[in-house]
Amino acid sequence: GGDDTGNGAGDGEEGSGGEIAIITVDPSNPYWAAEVSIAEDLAEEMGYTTTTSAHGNDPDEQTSLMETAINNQVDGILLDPAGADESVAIVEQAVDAGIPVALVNAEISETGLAEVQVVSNNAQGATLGAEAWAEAMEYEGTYVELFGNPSDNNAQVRSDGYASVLDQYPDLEKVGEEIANWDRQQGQTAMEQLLSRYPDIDGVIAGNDEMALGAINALEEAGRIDEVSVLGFDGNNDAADAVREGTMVATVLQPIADGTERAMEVLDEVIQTGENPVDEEKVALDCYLITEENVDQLDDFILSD
Amino acid sequence: MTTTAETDVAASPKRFNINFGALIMEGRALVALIVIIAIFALMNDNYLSSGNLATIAKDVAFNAIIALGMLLVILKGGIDLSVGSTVGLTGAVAGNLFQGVSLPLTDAVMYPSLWVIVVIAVAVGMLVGWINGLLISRLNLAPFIVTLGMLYVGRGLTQVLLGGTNITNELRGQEGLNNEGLFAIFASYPLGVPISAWVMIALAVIFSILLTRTPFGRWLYATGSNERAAELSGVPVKRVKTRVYIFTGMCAGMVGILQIANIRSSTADLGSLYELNAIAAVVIGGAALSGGRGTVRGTIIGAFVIGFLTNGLVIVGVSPFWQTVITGAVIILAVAMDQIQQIVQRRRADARAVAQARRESEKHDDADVAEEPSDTQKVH
Amino acid sequence: MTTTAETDVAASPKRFNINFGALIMEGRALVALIVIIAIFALMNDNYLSSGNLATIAKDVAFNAIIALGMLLVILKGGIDLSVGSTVGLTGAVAGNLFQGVSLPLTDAVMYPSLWVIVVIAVAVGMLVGWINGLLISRLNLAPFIVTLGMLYVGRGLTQVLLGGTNITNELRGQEGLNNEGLFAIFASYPLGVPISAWVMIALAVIFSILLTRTPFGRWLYATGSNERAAELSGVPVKRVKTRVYIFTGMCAGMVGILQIANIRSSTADLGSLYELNAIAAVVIGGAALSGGRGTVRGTIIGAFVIGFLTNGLVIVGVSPFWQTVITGAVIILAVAMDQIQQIVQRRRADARAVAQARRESEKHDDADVAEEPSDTQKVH
Amino acid sequence: MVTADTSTTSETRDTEQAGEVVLRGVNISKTYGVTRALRGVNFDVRRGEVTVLFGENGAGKSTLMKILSGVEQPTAGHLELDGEVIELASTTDAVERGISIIHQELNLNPNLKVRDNIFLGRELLSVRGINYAEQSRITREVMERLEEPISPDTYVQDLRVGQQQIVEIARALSTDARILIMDEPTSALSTTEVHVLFKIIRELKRQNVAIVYISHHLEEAIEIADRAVVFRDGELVAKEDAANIDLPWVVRTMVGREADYDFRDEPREYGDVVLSIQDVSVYDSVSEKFPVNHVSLDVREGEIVCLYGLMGAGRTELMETLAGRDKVAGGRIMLDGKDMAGRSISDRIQRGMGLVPEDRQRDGLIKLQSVGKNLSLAGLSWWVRNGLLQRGAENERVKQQIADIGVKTAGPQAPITSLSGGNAQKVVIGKMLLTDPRVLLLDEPTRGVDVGAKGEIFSLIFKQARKGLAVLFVTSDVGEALTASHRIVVMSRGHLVTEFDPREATREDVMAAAEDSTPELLSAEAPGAHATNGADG
Ligand SMILES: Nc1ncnc2c1ncn2[C@@H]1O[C@H](COP(=O)(O)OP(=O)(O)OP(=O)(O)O)[C@@H](O)[C@H]1O
Ligand SMILES: Nc1ncnc2c1ncn2[C@@H]1O[C@H](COP(=O)(O)OP(=O)(O)OP(=O)(O)O)[C@@H](O)[C@H]1O
Ligand SMILES: [Mg+2]
Ligand SMILES: [Mg+2]
Repeated sequence: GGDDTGNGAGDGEEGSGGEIAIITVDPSNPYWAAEVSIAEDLAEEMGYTTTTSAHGNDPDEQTSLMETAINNQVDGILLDPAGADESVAIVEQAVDAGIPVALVNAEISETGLAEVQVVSNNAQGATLGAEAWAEAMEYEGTYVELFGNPSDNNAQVRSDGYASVLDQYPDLEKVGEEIANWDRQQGQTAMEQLLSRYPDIDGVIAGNDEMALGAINALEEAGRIDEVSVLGFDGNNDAADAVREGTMVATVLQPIADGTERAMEVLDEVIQTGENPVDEEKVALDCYLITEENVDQLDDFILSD
Repeated sequence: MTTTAETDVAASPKRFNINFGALIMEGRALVALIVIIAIFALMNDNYLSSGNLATIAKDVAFNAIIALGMLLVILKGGIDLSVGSTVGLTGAVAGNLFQGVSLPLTDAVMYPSLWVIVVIAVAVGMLVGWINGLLISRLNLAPFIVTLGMLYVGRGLTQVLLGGTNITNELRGQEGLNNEGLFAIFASYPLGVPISAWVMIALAVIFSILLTRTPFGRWLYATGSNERAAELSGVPVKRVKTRVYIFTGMCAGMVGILQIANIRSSTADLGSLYELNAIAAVVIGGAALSGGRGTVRGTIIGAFVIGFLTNGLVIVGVSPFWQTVITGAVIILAVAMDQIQQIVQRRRADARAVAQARRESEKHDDADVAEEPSDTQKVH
Repeated sequence: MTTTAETDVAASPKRFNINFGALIMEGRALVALIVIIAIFALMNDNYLSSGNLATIAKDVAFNAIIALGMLLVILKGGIDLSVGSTVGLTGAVAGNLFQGVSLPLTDAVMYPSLWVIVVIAVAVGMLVGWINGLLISRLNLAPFIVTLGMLYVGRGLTQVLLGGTNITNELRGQEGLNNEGLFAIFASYPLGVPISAWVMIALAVIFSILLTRTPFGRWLYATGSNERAAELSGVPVKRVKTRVYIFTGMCAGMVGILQIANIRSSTADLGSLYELNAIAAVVIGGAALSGGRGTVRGTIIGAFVIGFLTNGLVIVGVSPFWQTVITGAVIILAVAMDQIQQIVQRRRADARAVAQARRESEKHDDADVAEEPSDTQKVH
Repeated sequence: MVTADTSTTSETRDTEQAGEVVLRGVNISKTYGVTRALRGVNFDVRRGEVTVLFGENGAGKSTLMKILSGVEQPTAGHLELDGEVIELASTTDAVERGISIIHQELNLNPNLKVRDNIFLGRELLSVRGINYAEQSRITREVMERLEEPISPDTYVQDLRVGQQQIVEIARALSTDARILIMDEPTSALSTTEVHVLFKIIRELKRQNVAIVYISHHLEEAIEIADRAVVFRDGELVAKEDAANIDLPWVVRTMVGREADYDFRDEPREYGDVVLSIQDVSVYDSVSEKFPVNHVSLDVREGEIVCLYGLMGAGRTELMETLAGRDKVAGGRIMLDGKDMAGRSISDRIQRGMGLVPEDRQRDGLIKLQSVGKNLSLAGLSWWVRNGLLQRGAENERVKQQIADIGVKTAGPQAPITSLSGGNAQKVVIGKMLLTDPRVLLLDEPTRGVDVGAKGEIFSLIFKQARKGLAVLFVTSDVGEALTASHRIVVMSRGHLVTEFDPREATREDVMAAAEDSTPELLSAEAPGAHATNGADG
């Protein structure tokens, strides 16, 4: 492994460093697309070449992609892991091979392996969103939840985060839940069906923006958008528009841009100097609540001050 | 076995001009549909509300339009796994056109008008179908594997075209560019019925005519049932084979447009797994995957079975996990039903025949005591 | 058409005891494999490093094990879309067993030992296969639709079993419960080769013997090419048909165990879309989807084509979107290759024949001026 | 798992009495849905004798044989073997009791080798799995007996139809059966091969094997018969000793009335040349041979030309090339003076040249469709107005056609599968007639068709010829060639060897012309024989 770092250190100055493997979840989704493009741009600035691949939250695929990167003797890996427990072994394998790994967006359940774990605090974000949404609901009424892909643990984390807040308000009653797999169209279909079942529903909480936007479409079509409060998560551009228009009460911005930058900086430092600049491996970046007030400052997952 | 079954039934009522075999096959789907509706209507009052029916109609329509295209392919004895990704691809193409096309060599950006976009999107669907068709009919490749490959190619191109972002706002069009009105037209509810349902009805009528009243229809059934015989009868088999994939691609293109209007966005995942639902609808509707048998009516009923089922499971509040299980079980059950029924019927018919034969042979025996043995032995 | 192709080649060299037809079909896959390896090896030095080969071996092994099961089904002329969800289901069952089973009526929780868990998981896979097989062989249902239904049922049950959470830590087992060692055994690298590759090799040998040296193998090939003929020859066709699905289920069960050891977790998505890769491997390896043709060797090569391709695309840094496109295109290309080659060959042979015929008939004409016409027309 | 232990079994047989009833069907009835294929049939099979079954298509012959061989179970009645009541649940059951059958339809697995086909379902085992060596040895033995040098390692798909039928026969022989059922075993065999088969049958008789034989080649069947049994509409209507029967008796009893089996059309003035085949060669890239080699032939309006030859002479290739399925390697095909080169099958049909294919099951019938839709398929363009089919007009025409050509069916809506072989064949011919052809190509139009239907088919052809249709038909039946044509052209090994006027030629002349130049058939066993020939010449 020492030889990799050596390489990197030598070439780094001239801006023609080694290679960084970016392994993300699903770059066809705006959220991860942002993660990838930020990482790629930054890497280029730092003088690295990159290879990008996506595991689609499939730990099996992740294992094979990570192994391929290891075999390819890349100088560093930026990983958005597929599952906290599932990813430990493969990160360990990379580290054993002498390749520094920086984690972004999600964590793994062990420390001491990755150089840094920059995570957006999903649970905290969920509580933020839930608070704002509950307020818009005036702490009463019935609501339904759209749940993400069940094999992605963020789906559960966010759902739990919502529940931890909403359970405190006895007048808020959750009447239904459907899985919509993070997908806008599935969110819309599910919402249409839920609307048939609960025509008088007052609110919708969704595990991400795409599902929320689907639900908004369904509500608009049913002519109920003005009476129903919708909560999203992610802070993508379409969601920002919806917040601006008032169809979405709030969304939660995961600081993916910040997080990716932080992770890349650490990775670069480690590659160049062999020194890890951070004291605390786990860096939890808090999420931001996006409402009508601050939505205009949001662009491409970056919230300007 | 199924073939024989249809034959038998079709054989008996010779005076009528209706294909009873087909009717029975669809009958099975119809029974399934009625049972499903009855169960869910009893369990939840909102199930048959006009609002929910419109919801069902819309969902059914998307599936049914794809399924109608799939029907043609299946009638030919093929299969098209690429329709879902073609839906995504046409949606992405349309989305890109709304964003405007940068003309090469100049800085100008061209904005095609709404109808041009629609036509191009549908044409892209047909192009994909045409490529499938050529590979299958000219190179004699297995439809399953060609369209499986095309599934990946289409999905990948969709992702390339969208480049990780959804196209949403641009779909609204801009004043003066003649590209407004996507939602107003393709997500409208003329007479309270979703536009996709109208498209479905129109396509069902057209495809019905195509299948029953044109030479192409006859050629298609003939090709699906016996390609060699069809060819020697002067059926342009290769053209028929290519054309069905173009039709399927066209249907996928239409759904692509309707879906981006419906969800108001062009996303990379659009249409994934549509192929499976469409195939299920066609087969539940009585078509044979081996080709040559199937009807438009059956396919529409099949799509309604799936639509009413998935909606009903949500409405009565079955847990999402169990929804998947039940959907799978119903697909198998709907297809198994008529087999079980046939087996029972055959058993019963056999029993009757045995009884009759026994009765006769008793008579025979009585009569033959004197005659038969002499006949048998006289040669010795 | 493909059949004829094999025929020709197999026909000529009768003196040798090798199936040249099969070899050519596999040859095509082999060529594809070599081309792929050469291209990527040139582009990236690490591609053929021993570490990367081990990675490829492991990925190929998972796909190949499933594909070997799929091969049997395809040889029979069927298809199994449910293998992927069976992988997920067996993984989930194993995961649940690691968590312990609450005995009914008591508060006690039972922890099965590791090997019991493995056996149960594989048995569950075989059970799913058995149900598929019964539905297909006894009720004469189309394999496509039965296994499509089972795909949903299996995936749904997996989600029910996991209840939205992944099972991870429990897989390590606990001291004293005899259920430790999953990772140590099923994710090990005996002799530097991943255990899954050993399983693949073992299965390949066993299936090779099964197919070439046992009556079951003959029966399977016979059933796949002409079921009626096989039945009339006394082949227990229904039993053969049921059994192939059990084998496929068994393979899926093994991969279920190997995969949860590999990713150290039992997740709800495990194994999704495995069926498509497995089918692609089998077909690239020269098997006919219509049944009766295919070999173990070809299937393994097919799996390697896919494995080397997907790995290579990642290692040379092709963008994920284009990876999908290229994978699809290669699947089509790999299958189209020998068709194109055949067409070219046939064209060339035909051209030669035309030339020869023309030459001859010119000679003929000269010689025949006196003789031939009289012969032809004398009766008039 | 049957071991081939010939010696012991034949010894025991010697103690058995020839002429004894060994297998008996008592009161057998069989019903398929609404069809009653057999009604209370009593049937005996005797040791050391050949029992021949006669009957029209659909009379129930094959059904009875299937019951005797365990393929089907009777709806009522039972079987007695050596006086003991038995039940045959499967073909394996039957084979274990010494009953073997050669099926009417070929039942082989093309993707398996000859030896694997012969031992399918009863593989010989050794400790190392299937004992291929032993299987090959026995296969070679049987093939020697059949005087057919087919290697055990050949894939069945590489054999021509006749050879495949030999494999079927070999399979039945290799089971060493006490009762051997042959349902149309010779439909694809050459005269020489039939003679070999008859020699074997006589040998088997001496070994006390009981044989049941079915064939629509009545003369052939009468030749080999010891006893004759006639079926009509599922009933056994007559039993006779072979000594007491002749052709007229068989026909009369089969058809139930005095039937005309001597169909003759008088020669007359023919019109212009409709079809002109000029020096046509066809290349088969698979075998790298010319199955059709420099063939020239004219057919005139109103003329019926018979293309006679042995199996594998290249007649089917020629016909399919004329129809447009295969490409010509050299020469021209002219229809009404226009070159057909590059024209598709449907083009040629439009211009008046259609083929009635040899294998009607595989190439003729659309099994999932009705009689009416089968009839109208080739001529659909007649009823198209504004792109739509005029179904009323179509239906009228189809009904009329059914009446004109005398198809016995419940109507246009009846499924095609409900028709007997002869009637199905008439539908295939009627389909082509509905395209209003100038020349009709018929490849073995009467194969597997019973005497009655044969007569009807030929009178249909004569009627059309009188109206000016040119006809080119293929047959392997000399009798048919001599009676039903105006001119006989003999084809052998891809060449047209000679022509005859049917009024002057004798059976022997015609057969000799076909066989003479065919010392060995164009089989896969003689690779390159023809290619070399071509290159030299
Ligand atoms: N599997 C089946 N299902 C329905 N009907 C059948 C089946 N097999 C035979 N039949 C019918 O039973 C009758 C007797 O058929 P069978 O095959 O025994 O006739 P055959 O005497 O052998 O005629 P051929 O000379 O044409 O071979 C026919 O009407 C036929 O259509
Ligand atoms: N598809 C094929 N593949 C290989 N060889 C073929 C094929 N078709 C025909 N042949 C060969 O071409 C030659 C001519 O066959 P063809 O079928 O034309 O003869 P035929 O006189 O019509 O005889 P039959 O009555 O058996 O059909 C034979 O040697 C045959 O084996
Ligand atoms: Mg018969
Ligand atoms: Mg022929």
